[in-house]
Amino acid sequence: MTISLFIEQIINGLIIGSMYALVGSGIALIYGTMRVLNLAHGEFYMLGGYLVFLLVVTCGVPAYLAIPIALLAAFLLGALIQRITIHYLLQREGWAFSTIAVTLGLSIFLQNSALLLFGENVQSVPYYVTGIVEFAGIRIPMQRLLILGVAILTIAVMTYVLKATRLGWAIRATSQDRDAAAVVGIPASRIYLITFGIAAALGAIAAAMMAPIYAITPWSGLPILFKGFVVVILGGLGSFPGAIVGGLLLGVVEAVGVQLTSTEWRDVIAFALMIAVIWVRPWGLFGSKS
Amino acid sequence: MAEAPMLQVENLNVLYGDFQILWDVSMTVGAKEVVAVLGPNGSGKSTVLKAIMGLTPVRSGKIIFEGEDLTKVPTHEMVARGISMVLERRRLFGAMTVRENILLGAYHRSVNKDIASRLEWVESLFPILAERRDQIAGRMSGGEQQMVAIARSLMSRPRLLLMDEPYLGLAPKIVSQIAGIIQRINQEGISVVFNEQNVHLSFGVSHRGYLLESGRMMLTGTGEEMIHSDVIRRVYLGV
Amino acid sequence: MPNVPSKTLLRVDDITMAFGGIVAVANLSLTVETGEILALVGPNGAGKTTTFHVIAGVHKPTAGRIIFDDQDITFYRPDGRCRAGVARTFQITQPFQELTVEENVMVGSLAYHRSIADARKDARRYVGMVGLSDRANVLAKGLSTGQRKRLEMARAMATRPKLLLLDEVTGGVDQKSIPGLIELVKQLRREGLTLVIIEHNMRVINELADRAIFMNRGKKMAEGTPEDVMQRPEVVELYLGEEVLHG
Amino acid sequence: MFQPLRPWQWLLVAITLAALAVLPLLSSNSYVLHVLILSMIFGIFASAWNLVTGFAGLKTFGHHAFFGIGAYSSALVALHSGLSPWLTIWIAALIATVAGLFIGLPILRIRSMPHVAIVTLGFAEIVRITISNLQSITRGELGLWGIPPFESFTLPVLGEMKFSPADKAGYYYLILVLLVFSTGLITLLMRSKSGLALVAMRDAEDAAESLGVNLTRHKLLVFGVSAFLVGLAGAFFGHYIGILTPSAAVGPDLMILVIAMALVGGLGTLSGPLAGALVLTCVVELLRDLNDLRLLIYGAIIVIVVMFLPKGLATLGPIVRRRFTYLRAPTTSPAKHL
Amino acid sequence: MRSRIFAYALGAALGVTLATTAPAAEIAIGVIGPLSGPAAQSGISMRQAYEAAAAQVNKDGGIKVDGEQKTIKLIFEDSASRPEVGVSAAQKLLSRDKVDILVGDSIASSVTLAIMEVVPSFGKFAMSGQPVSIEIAKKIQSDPKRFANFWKSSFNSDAYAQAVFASTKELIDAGSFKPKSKKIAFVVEDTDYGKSNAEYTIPLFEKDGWKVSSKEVVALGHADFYPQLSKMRADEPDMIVSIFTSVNSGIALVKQIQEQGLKSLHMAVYYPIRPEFLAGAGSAANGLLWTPFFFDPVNSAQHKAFAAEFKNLAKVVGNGDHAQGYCEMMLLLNNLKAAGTVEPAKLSEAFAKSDTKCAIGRYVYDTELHTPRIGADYIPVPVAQIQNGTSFAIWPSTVATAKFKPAQ
Repeated sequence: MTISLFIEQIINGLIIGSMYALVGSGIALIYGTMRVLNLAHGEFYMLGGYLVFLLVVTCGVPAYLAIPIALLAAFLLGALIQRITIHYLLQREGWAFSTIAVTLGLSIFLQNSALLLFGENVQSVPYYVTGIVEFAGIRIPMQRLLILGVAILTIAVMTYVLKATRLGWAIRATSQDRDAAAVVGIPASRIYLITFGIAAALGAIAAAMMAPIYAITPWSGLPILFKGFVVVILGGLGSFPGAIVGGLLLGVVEAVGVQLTSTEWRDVIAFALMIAVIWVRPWGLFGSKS
Repeated sequence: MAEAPMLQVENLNVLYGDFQILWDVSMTVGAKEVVAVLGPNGSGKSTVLKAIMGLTPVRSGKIIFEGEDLTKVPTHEMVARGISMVLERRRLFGAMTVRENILLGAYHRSVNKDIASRLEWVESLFPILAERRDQIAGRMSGGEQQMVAIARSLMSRPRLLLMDEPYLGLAPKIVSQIAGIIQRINQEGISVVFNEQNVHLSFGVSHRGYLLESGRMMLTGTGEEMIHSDVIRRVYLGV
Repeated sequence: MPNVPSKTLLRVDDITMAFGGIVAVANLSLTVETGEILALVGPNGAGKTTTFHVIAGVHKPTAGRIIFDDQDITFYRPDGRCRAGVARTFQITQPFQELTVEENVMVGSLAYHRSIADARKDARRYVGMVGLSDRANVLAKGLSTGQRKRLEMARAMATRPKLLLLDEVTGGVDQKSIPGLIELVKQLRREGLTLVIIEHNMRVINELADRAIFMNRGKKMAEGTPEDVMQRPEVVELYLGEEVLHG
Repeated sequence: MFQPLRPWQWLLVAITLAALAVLPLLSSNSYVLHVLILSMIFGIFASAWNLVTGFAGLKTFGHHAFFGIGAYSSALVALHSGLSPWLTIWIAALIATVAGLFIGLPILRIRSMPHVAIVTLGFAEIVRITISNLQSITRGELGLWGIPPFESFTLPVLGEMKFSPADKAGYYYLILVLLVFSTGLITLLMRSKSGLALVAMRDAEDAAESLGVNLTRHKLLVFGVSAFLVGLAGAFFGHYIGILTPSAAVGPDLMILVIAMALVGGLGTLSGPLAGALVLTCVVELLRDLNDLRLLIYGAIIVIVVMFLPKGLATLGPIVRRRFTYLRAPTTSPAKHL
Repeated sequence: MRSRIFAYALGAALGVTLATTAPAAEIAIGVIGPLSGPAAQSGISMRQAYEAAAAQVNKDGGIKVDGEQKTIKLIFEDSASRPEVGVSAAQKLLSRDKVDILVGDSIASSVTLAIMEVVPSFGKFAMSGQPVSIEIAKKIQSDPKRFANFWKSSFNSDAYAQAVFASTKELIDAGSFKPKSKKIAFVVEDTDYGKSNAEYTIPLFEKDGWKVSSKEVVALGHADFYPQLSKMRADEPDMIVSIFTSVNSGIALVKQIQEQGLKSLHMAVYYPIRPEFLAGAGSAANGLLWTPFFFDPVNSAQHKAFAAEFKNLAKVVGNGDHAQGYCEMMLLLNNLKAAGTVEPAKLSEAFAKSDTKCAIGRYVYDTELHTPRIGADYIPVPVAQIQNGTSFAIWPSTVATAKFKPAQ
């Protein structure tokens, strides 16, 4: 194994990890603002993938148009789902369990709706860009660099939104102290709605970028959901920056793990890492104890 | 009274589940008045303020502000009606900077204009906050945090400011500083309702007071009237 | 308690309780004599509840020791303290919602009885003692606050404690129910129980407590009979302020 | 639940049992028995999960791990050691218990429900992938076959108990016995001092602890018992179906199915999960021709139940009962019990 | 209320069972296969092929059984590729629908193994469809009496292994493939199909002095092979064997091998048989070796004729799955005709003696394993190479339409 191949593995890990980060950050945002564990998050990813597939492959819309449309659709779907289910449950006693249960039901429902609508065929989308970048023995296709670029852009935009916009302040304020936010005039229920939509859209971005290299099937949400869970546990449940770092870390750990053992043990490594982290630092590797 | 007071609270009953906190509580606040809500702990002082702000659901009773019934108005609409609140123990957005915390006070669309002049006004009241603007709010001292919390609540230029235990947990020197700030705020034409356990401290800045015991209104009057009342000694000291 | 020789039941020895950087209780020592009712009083944030929790075993003190009935119980968990003879009630009542009143009390009885039948019989007695017999088979979620307070006392009594910690017996209770609750606490004392209470209503304290410890900012400020403590200049000042004292 | 059963309740239990016992004599149709056998396997699984989640309030999502561990352990031990399945199902249940205690320990430390949900899910995934990867032992996704069936024997009145796909009477009675055993065990546990302690712990953990309830011991106890029963159900499943694959015996689908059953029947009740298992297994079989719609309906059922019937079918119970009470005995006001 | 719901559910379950039995003039054949789930695409192809074969026979007036002319009625049940679902389906077909013959599973080996637990005790004849796992044959062999009436209609999984190994060996012997270090890498799918095929291929190569440099098992439908391929670039294996049922994985793999610039000889098992493969992989597929190339409607006149006929019958364009499925059902129906009865023992006798020619080859049975023989004279398992976007058979020589061309 040469150094350059090792570096290539790390870069590959970071690229895939950046997608885990997007999915995980959606889970983290939802948990951070409304303390809901969204088991249907994988389905946002899956539906995002199908939307892009429908637009790009079936309708022939160029990718740069298709992806924003898919994002918008995912946003609306996420917001709708929040409004008709979570919104009501949050006002009930014992909502922590009933929200988990309802998202579980939604997950199965959406999975099988996709199955009815799109069939069980494994779908994928052609590369958005072609060509390969090669330097010092490292080969990386443009498509993968594009993924990394989009991930960086998305994270930058999200960071900007959270740090520097009215909406972002409202989201951060609501997640830190719901009452204090209400007192300064932030309507929590609308923020919840928007946060759910944004989280769904983050899943859809990941799906759109992964569509050319990962399969889209009605079941493709589940493995990515599990990855998202590992990410948020690593980063500290509810922390956006934690999820980003957790995602990248998981990507690299998996890449190195495949190198050292074999692909079949990759997910075991991920879950074992997660359980170890929960055992030692339940608040996550990067979160703070409180 | 010639005209209706600014704020009228009528026969408020508040329950947490089955646990009744307030029993038929009524009070009024006039324009440009500072009113203290007194009582030992557990008497329901905080709940009165929270109920006015809509943070605690009201079982029965009415809250009328400037002639409008606010009983059913959600908390996040209160700033638009001209009421703002400083929560107990500051409740800052601890991971955000001082500046972010203060600017969030002008979040609501109805007050989200002339931000610069609002900020200038608030920072003129609290010069120290202008210096500390980029500091993370959660890492400041209690007194500084209280100033941030008050500054935040003033950004909406309220006509009525509710302050829940503004002195709680602060060193005596800081307490007198905060008392001075309450007077400054009042001088700006803002009515203030705050609660405090210590009778002396309360009347240092307030025009009038209300005394609560176990969720019931026991007494009202000016500081002078109340301090010499036996009721207050009985409520506080049991004698 | 004239015919019981005075004996120290609980000794809290120089405890400090810090949460992160915040010191809630600092170097507090106190003793509770067998058969007495001790009240913890003081303003908000004085550290009463923290002290209470340290005695009940919810928090492990950062420093100091707790000696109960000649055992060091500093590191006992709450269930261990219960078996040692410390029982408590909660400020915000914590009934077992889906259990009936009788079953709620049985949970306490089972700390003492092995068989469920014995526990039921035993529980019935305590339910009767607190005056809830007619509600024995109602789910606890159907009780009023006053009834829940009574239920918690019955539940705690059923563990046959030597020391009972009462957190706000009259909080949130309507005026009419207060005398009944006071009477109940008096009755518990007559049964030979030692009590530590936190209470905001001073009239209740005056009526119940033999002794009071006034706390402020995590420290003990005064100790004595309730009337005495509440007359101390530093206490009056804390509540009413300097001017009142002189004016 | 902690009251002694009333005569009419005993009667109901007796009638149900008698009806279940007589059924194979009336209909030898093995398909009907097959559906009922599956219902009972899931009934054990769902009520054991409910023991942990509904009664003790530990919301776990990884119990399918114990099902798979039970199924594979019993099959493998019977295959390699030559021991009779009559024995190996109990060995397997014990192995599942050990696994349950193993994962129960870290869960005790965590009070946050989402963390518990994620950890248990992750644990089950580890079990599934491991079983799938240990191909030389488990044959992975190809499926472990050749699992010995239960040996048949002859009973005095009922005749020979055969364990064959065409004559399922043996399987039927065995799982019925196991179901009665499991329900009995759960009922006894719940009606004992521990049961009271568990419900107390669920409703108000701090208060229970202050009354002398040892939380650690009780949490481990329910986790162990629950894993034991789920492992037992899994072990039976293996010998009954005759082939095990990781996705069928440890797949997340299985857990979803069981959660749906418990939710539909009503969490925190003794009969709810059994009822849910029966109803949903029958519904699934009736919906067989709908193919893809099956799981769609499942998902919708979960959503609807959580939204509108938070206590499952049991929500409907009091409504009916109240109406009857009202009709029969208008002197006692139903409102008093609210 | 609750008990009323039970009563309804139970009653309904019981009620349906009394409803249906096949009319006398029909032979009911129950078919179990994946109509939903990940393998549904192949399962649906099989269903179309079976229906086409049955339609063909019914058009010719059906089959004379026990002296009476009867038509064929197929009843399909979904297995979703899950053994326990397959068992339920078998239960239903055998006891509720009372089918005369059971075919299943049409695709999944694990479901077949599960169905085998059920069928014998019902005393019906049964046949599996495409499943190739050698475990099925082993199971038959392990209890010949119990499985006397269970027959496979597809060869054993070691057939692919044999084809992969033998064709490679032939290429080496001919000097057109020169392995440097005799290292071989496997990328296989986490299904019974992928894993068992690898399991049979590996020993053949190892016995011949090859070393397995890596064996990567990926999830069904997996499509990101960068970590695996980077690893292989370090190992530099002479040959890569990939085994997937998911075309998507296959397309992704050949594209990414091209991106990574791997020069190893690449042998694919199964997935290029699907028509979508070439469309998806495009030029990246050039030079790829693959097996089993059963169906070649471009270069084989016989297959061209079958394709036309099938199009006519099923109204869909035939592919390799269709060809196999059609041949399997025809085999069953021919043997039924020969036996003249649905009685299992007689049918088994007919199977043992069968010698039927069909589009994909000649069916002659290994009577011990209940498995069709493979080889040039029976069913060939041809290896093809994709040259300029078209598959050409290159092995065995009896069916070859082109010669191997080394990659440039």
